[in-house]
Amino acid sequence: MKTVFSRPASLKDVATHFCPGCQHGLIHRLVADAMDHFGVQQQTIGVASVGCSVFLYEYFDIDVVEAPHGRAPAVATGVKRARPESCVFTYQGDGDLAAIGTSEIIHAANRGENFTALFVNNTTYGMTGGQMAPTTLPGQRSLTSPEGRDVALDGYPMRMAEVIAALDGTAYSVRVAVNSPKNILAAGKAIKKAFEYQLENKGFAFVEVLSSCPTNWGMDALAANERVETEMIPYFNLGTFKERS
Amino acid sequence: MKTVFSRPASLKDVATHFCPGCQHGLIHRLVADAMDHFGVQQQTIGVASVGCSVFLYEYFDIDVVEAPHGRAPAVATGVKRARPESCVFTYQGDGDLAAIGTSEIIHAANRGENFTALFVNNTTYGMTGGQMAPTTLPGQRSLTSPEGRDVALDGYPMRMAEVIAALDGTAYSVRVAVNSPKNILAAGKAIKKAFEYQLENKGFAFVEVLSSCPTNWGMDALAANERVETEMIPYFNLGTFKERS
Amino acid sequence: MSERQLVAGNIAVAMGALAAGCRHYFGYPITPQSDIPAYMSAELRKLGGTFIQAESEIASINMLLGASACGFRAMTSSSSPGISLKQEGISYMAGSELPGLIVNICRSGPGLGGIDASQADYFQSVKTGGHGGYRTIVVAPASVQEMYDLTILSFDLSDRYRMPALLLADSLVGQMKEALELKPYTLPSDLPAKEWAVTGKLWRSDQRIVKSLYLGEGELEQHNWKLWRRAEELKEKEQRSEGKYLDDAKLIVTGFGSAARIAKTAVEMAREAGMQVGFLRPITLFPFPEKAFAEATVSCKQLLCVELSTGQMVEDVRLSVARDAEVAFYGRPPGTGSLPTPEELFAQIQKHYGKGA
Amino acid sequence: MSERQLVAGNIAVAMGALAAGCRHYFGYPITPQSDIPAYMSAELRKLGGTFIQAESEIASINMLLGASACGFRAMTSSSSPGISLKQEGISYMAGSELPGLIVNICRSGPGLGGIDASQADYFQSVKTGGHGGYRTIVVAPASVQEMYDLTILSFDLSDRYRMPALLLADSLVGQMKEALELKPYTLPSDLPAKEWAVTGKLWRSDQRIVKSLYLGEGELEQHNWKLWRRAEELKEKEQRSEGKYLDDAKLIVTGFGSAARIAKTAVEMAREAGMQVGFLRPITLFPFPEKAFAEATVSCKQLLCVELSTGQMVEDVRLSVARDAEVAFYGRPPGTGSLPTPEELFAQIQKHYGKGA
Amino acid sequence: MTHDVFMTGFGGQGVLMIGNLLAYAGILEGKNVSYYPSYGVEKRGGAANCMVMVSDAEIGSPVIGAPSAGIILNQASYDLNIARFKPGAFCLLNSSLIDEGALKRDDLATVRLPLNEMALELGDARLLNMIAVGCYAASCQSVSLDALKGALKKVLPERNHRFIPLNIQAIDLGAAQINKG
Amino acid sequence: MTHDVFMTGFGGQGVLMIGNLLAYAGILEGKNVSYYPSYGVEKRGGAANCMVMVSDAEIGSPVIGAPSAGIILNQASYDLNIARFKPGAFCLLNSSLIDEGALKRDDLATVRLPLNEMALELGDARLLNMIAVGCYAASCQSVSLDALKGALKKVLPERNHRFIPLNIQAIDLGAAQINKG
Amino acid sequence: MPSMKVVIDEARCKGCALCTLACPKKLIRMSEKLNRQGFLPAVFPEACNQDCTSCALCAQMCPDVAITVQKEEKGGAQ
Amino acid sequence: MPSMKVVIDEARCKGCALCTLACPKKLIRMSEKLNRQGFLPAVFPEACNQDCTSCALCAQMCPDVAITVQKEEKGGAQ
Ligand SMILES: Cc1ncc(C[n+]2csc(CCOP(=O)(O)OP(=O)(O)O)c2C)c(N)n1
Ligand SMILES: Cc1ncc(C[n+]2csc(CCOP(=O)(O)OP(=O)(O)O)c2C)c(N)n1
Ligand code: SF4
Ligand code: SF4
Ligand code: SF4
Ligand code: SF4
Ligand code: SF4
Ligand code: SF4
Ligand SMILES: [Mg+2]
Ligand SMILES: [Mg+2]
Repeated sequence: MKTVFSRPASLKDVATHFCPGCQHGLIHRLVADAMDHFGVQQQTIGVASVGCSVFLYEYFDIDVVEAPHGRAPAVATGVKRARPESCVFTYQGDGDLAAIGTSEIIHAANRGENFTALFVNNTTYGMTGGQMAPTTLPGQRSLTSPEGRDVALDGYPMRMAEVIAALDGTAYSVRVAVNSPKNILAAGKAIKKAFEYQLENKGFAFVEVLSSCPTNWGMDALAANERVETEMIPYFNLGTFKERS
Repeated sequence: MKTVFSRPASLKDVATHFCPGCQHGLIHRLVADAMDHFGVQQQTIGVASVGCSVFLYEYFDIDVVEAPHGRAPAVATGVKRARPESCVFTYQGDGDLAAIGTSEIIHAANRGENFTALFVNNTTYGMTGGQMAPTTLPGQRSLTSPEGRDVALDGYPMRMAEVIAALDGTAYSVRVAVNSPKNILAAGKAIKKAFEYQLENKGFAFVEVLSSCPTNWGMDALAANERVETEMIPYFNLGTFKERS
Repeated sequence: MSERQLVAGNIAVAMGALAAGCRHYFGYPITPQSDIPAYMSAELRKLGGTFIQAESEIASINMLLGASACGFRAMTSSSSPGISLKQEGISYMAGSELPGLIVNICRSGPGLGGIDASQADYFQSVKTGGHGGYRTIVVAPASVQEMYDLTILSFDLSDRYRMPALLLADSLVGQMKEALELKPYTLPSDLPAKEWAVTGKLWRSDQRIVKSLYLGEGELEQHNWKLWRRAEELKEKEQRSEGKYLDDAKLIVTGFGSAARIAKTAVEMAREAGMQVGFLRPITLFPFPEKAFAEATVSCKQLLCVELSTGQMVEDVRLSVARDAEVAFYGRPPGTGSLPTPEELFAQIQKHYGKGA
Repeated sequence: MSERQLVAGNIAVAMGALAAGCRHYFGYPITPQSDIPAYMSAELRKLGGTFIQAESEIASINMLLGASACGFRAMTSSSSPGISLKQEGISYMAGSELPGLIVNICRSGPGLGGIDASQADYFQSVKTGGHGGYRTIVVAPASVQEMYDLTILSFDLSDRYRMPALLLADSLVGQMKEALELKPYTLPSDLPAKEWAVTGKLWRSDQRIVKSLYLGEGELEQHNWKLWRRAEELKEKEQRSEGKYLDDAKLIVTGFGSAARIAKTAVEMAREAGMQVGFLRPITLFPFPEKAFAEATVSCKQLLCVELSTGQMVEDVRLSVARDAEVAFYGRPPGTGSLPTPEELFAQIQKHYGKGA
Repeated sequence: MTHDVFMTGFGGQGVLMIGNLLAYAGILEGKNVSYYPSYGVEKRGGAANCMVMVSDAEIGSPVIGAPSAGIILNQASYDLNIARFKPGAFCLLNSSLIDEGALKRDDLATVRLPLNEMALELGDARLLNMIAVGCYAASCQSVSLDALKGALKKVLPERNHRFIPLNIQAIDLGAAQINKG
Repeated sequence: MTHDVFMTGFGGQGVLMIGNLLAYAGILEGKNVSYYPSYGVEKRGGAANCMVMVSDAEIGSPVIGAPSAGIILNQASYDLNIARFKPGAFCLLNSSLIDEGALKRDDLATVRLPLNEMALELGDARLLNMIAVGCYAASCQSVSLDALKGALKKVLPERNHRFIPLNIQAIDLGAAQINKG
Repeated sequence: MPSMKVVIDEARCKGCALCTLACPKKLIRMSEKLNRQGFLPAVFPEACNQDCTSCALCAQMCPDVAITVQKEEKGGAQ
Repeated sequence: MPSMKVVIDEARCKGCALCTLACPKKLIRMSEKLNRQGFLPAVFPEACNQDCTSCALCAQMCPDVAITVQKEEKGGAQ
């Protein structure tokens, strides 16, 4: 017998604190796969953000710097400029990246900082208990949109992969999902490509991953996974928005 | 004899502190024209930002709130939500709006806040003595890019009118210049339209005005005006990027 | 007396704000204060008010600045790191003489820290974490009723002195539930009209300008002295504290907010044990109740200050007491499992009791 | 002794940083410190270092956090409102035990204020404007040479105590030119290696994690006590001050930075007038030179504290002096035309001289 | 007189609900009350604790180190917390989930009830918390059973008011365990 | 001995340049020096002032209220600042731009020179500041003329070193106005 | 007994059932017995070993990386 | 003397010369005498009044709103 699937080496052999069915764990695994694939675990410095993924360092067996909420791209800029020989990635949620951290992600992209940015869009503030996020869908109920997001008052869900793609410094911008084996394979490829861009010094690479938050969506894991397909993907189209060669 | 051109009523009859040839004064006049045109001087609340235009209240005869550097769109949001019956505009420079205030302008636009946003792009931090701005052109020398902006290290000039146009909450986004009578007339129309959008409750309206800073560009007024045509407009194309009907 | 309800401290803040006529809330999510925006998002839009979940704490404080500049009662709430981000805005509000309520339901820190009850933001609140030298009102509720009452008081003082007000509490007082009595509120009739508020000129002859920029010769210095005088007036008139057993005290235990509640039980234990121990709790942290401390230390020369930090308010206590009074300190910087028990504080009382004079 | 050059204070900071081996600068424009990024932008890229004009002060402090986490000497500079915006980041750096230099060439305030010399950020710097209870080193140069020397010292102390360092000055010291002697610098040989710095694991068995999050039972409390102990060690070992004419002084004039320079001339005037007036200037504001004040006030019971504010350091002076010493205060909050003259301070000396004891 | 009680179990056992109920009952009786929840380090699915105080006097600390009464609903909570109680404290243990063999203190006024089974017998496993609080109230008399029952209307969401009779039955069943002794 | 001098004019008259020059000259002579510029409220095209101190001793305040020497290059600066000077202070006035009729103090050691005309005569209107500083140095002797001339190399940018001889001429011309008296 | 192609780490499984969705052959089912963590874990019944193609889609889908998949080596155990 | 169509407020003019650029007829020139502010102001020579079309482009272009333009009313002064 030959092992065809097992835990990547960059991922520690520990249980996560994520809720059942939460796809943060899966996205972690894909990132670890990418590090394994390029053999860069020993050179990689991860930059953790504040959100349910704050414990990055408990799961990845790499050096990690914790950034204040929203500031991972600025911290990563400091890290990568100081250690250009290392492989650097950020990992942020939608509250972190598309609300408080809007400036930092846009300017890191615009400067063409040579690191890999992972963006987990689960249309909610997971860690703080389910408030409205910049990506919360119209009509979606949350702790702070009890009647559902009202675009007239709360504004529109932000399509970050498109916004980032529009900046001149961005080399690669893509949106993927992890709600089906097919999408997972595509997501894994996109994440690898985003690391490849960095390793080839091509500049800023951005991967938006649609993810589920069963807990704050008030659904079980299967229903949440289904919602990614039926509600999120129609709004947040999957695709490659920029790919500089 | 009939007066065909005189100072608009919304503009106080005082000398400005602007340098000779600085087009902030001209843009002020166009904004005052728009207030006169719609007869809204008495209902208007201006939100001043920090930059060479910080003395807004000394020139416009209207109520004014001073915002911290970059935060005019947030202050204006507070003002307009609290006094929806009033006419509110912001007036920001490129350092203010496209650097420190990136988040605030993007989210105000995305929420579709119903005020008028004026953006004066002079490719430099005028007030602080000519540092590199987010809109400084590639190769342009400044106090903090003594060898000229190096896009590999300093990133690319940001095209804000396009970025803002891409957000769902934006109703109107346009880029104009004031370097020739023709462009000035078009600029005046655009500014009026941006007020009209607000007065008709159509949502966020954004006008980027290309402007000169003879002092920090190290040129006389004529050369600076010429530079708008030969260097700025080719990079920052004039045009209407969004116009929601 | 209206019916008493069982209400959590955070909710009492929100209810107090609504009672005081606050109709504009701007915030950004952060634990452990999330009950406040959750409550406000449900209530304010029903009332025709404004609820905005802003893109950041910085945007929130500046929206507050804008709404307050229009002359309306408005507020924001957050927790420690979020409050750090608001410091520039608070300084601008103070410099622009704008009222407004900023609620800090403290987290433990520094940095990201945790959500446990903490008092390590005392310096930031009272010594003002923003730049440029200004003061804000700071109140420190120690009960759910006070969360409600002091929210209302903050709005009144803030309007009267044209100074932002901070309400400083933590997850103990914020998440605890107690009986809350909703007292009817009427705007104090002697509050000055907001003749500085922007409205659009509305054919007034004068412009209204809300600003902090004063460049004329000597103008900014005068402006600073004006703000200083207002703070001095506040000090003169608005010190508030709670004292108990002070008359015969040989040792006075002090602390604010949650630490004070725990300490109070320890003081009761001491009294039951026959010890002459007093209790003095600042309710306003700025103005600090200097007079009460000066008075209490005419006779009692021994104090014990208890804080959920490594020691911050203790400096103001030392500055306020009679010269020959000794101030001991006991701190438990916050973190999981670091809340002191009354028994623990009682042991501290025993340690210090009788040592002075 | 190397050749002396005529250099402005701001440039001396930049030169000091380069001398100390700092190769990473992150900043955002603001007057009156713009000479620093201007100098750095010209020099650092030549040296193969990093100069980034960030999109904001918040981005700058977090870039500094990142570069410092990698184990490199790094810095940012700004002025009051910009420093307010950095407070969250400073708290994170402190919580993450990261060294790094933050330069504040103070503006007048509050709010937007002006660019005149000001000392109204004392509280923010020394009492820490960020959340969560931490300390940073704070140095207050009063000459161009000190701008250089204390920049270097800041890097050394910051590395040794794993604590961010603040350099607090203003446009007087920043824009003034004096003779500067460039002393050769060597890294103190006893500085601990940065074994906590992230590098990529490089086949180390242990992960390196730079963080401020401690959720285990009691962990955060222990972490806070550890930071506290480090601050106590700093207090024990690193207090610095300058004293003159203290032996026979009947009145001691104190102040820091620019105010101290002006006060010093006033003290000289008093001495010339035959008055026994002494001078004591804190060089480190944190640790505050408590020992020097305690010592000086064994015999002299009368002090006059001068600040370009409505009074902030005076609290630390009061906390540091002998119990029976009186501390008078004279302040000029900043603004155009508000810089006190030596003559003016001399008049204050005359007013207070002989009143004590 | 001040009554304090520390209630502990795992998420879902309804500890916070009966904490609220007891506090509200105190209010109905004109007492001072405090209710203080805490969640432990584990945020999800972990322990749920609360402390309730009911008093004629003003209440100082809403938390105390050595509680004088306890309701302990599962083994993990027992192991973690049993050492804290004051000697002589009333302690209701859910014997359905707590191992009788391994009890660690003999200086407490311990009452053991198989709450899970009793609740199931009443018809709903979720009633175990009501049985517990009824038993506690009957024993410590910090509030009257009537107040407790009256508080149900305040604490249960409107849509669950139809279950009030069942809850009253459970409270009575719990109380009966004391009264009958 | 401490020398202080307050120099004032409008932007473009070269006040800050000679302030720097004087300070550098002090350094060359091994003295302590300070140079403190200030700009007034007007940021653009307004007044330019600086204060320079040269001393054997340590320098305290780089600014003093009542200067003991002054170089005043135009009327506006004269009007604004003349009251500040210490009685007996040396005061060089640019009589080209300052109205002789309206002088306000007679307790100063005033020297009046038509600096604009003198500079033009030397061949370059911009030399007026050098004439002024030469005159001041010869009179107050805070630094030697040699040091002043030596400092030119330090203060002028490389590309302007070819003008050093002309500047030296101007300094000498200024100095001569004192020496000849 | 052949060694199992699909091994589900019961201690790691949180019972989200996403693997059941992923398996094209619907070979995985959910247990009715709580595991130590209090979840109803996924089960790969021994009987399914035959039908399993070792495609590993179940493992790809598992957010908790609780599944290991093996494949029979071609040509048997040489 | 006819009243001037173009009046330049000398006190406001900063001498930037942008108006000279704007005038399609090149009627405006720069003075050689400093104004009170120390600028060389723009001048609209009396002789040009005839040629001026009152198009106001000069005024449109002036950053300091220093120019007022009048037009002869059609049909003269009725
Ligand atoms: C300055 C600051 N503001 C707010 C918070 C509170 N906070 C923690 S995580 C978070 C957002 C989490 O949402 P997201 O980034 O979408 O991540 P998720 O948990 O959904 O993965 C917030 C607002 C904080 N820690 N710091
Ligand atoms: C928080 C903060 N950071 C920095 C500054 C300093 N500052 C004042 S104006 C300005 C930028 C001016 O440039 P811009 O916005 O382009 O306006 P302009 O003067 O060019 O019209 C800056 C950085 C400040 N006042 N506050
Ligand atoms: S709260 Fe949501 S995002 Fe956070 S771990 Fe649970 S499911 Fe995942
Ligand atoms: S510095 Fe530039 S932007 Fe500012 S007033 Fe002068 S020309 Fe205009
Ligand atoms: S490996 Fe493929 S066939 Fe086998 S159980 Fe998993 S998904 Fe089903
Ligand atoms: S996907 Fe993983 S965690 Fe979910 S049920 Fe299957 S094995 Fe368990
Ligand atoms: S009005 Fe027209 S024609 Fe007349 S001067 Fe002005 S630009 Fe020239
Ligand atoms: S455009 Fe205006 S300011 Fe410029 S020269 Fe003409 S009249 Fe003067
Ligand atoms: Mg999220
Ligand atoms: Mg600009």
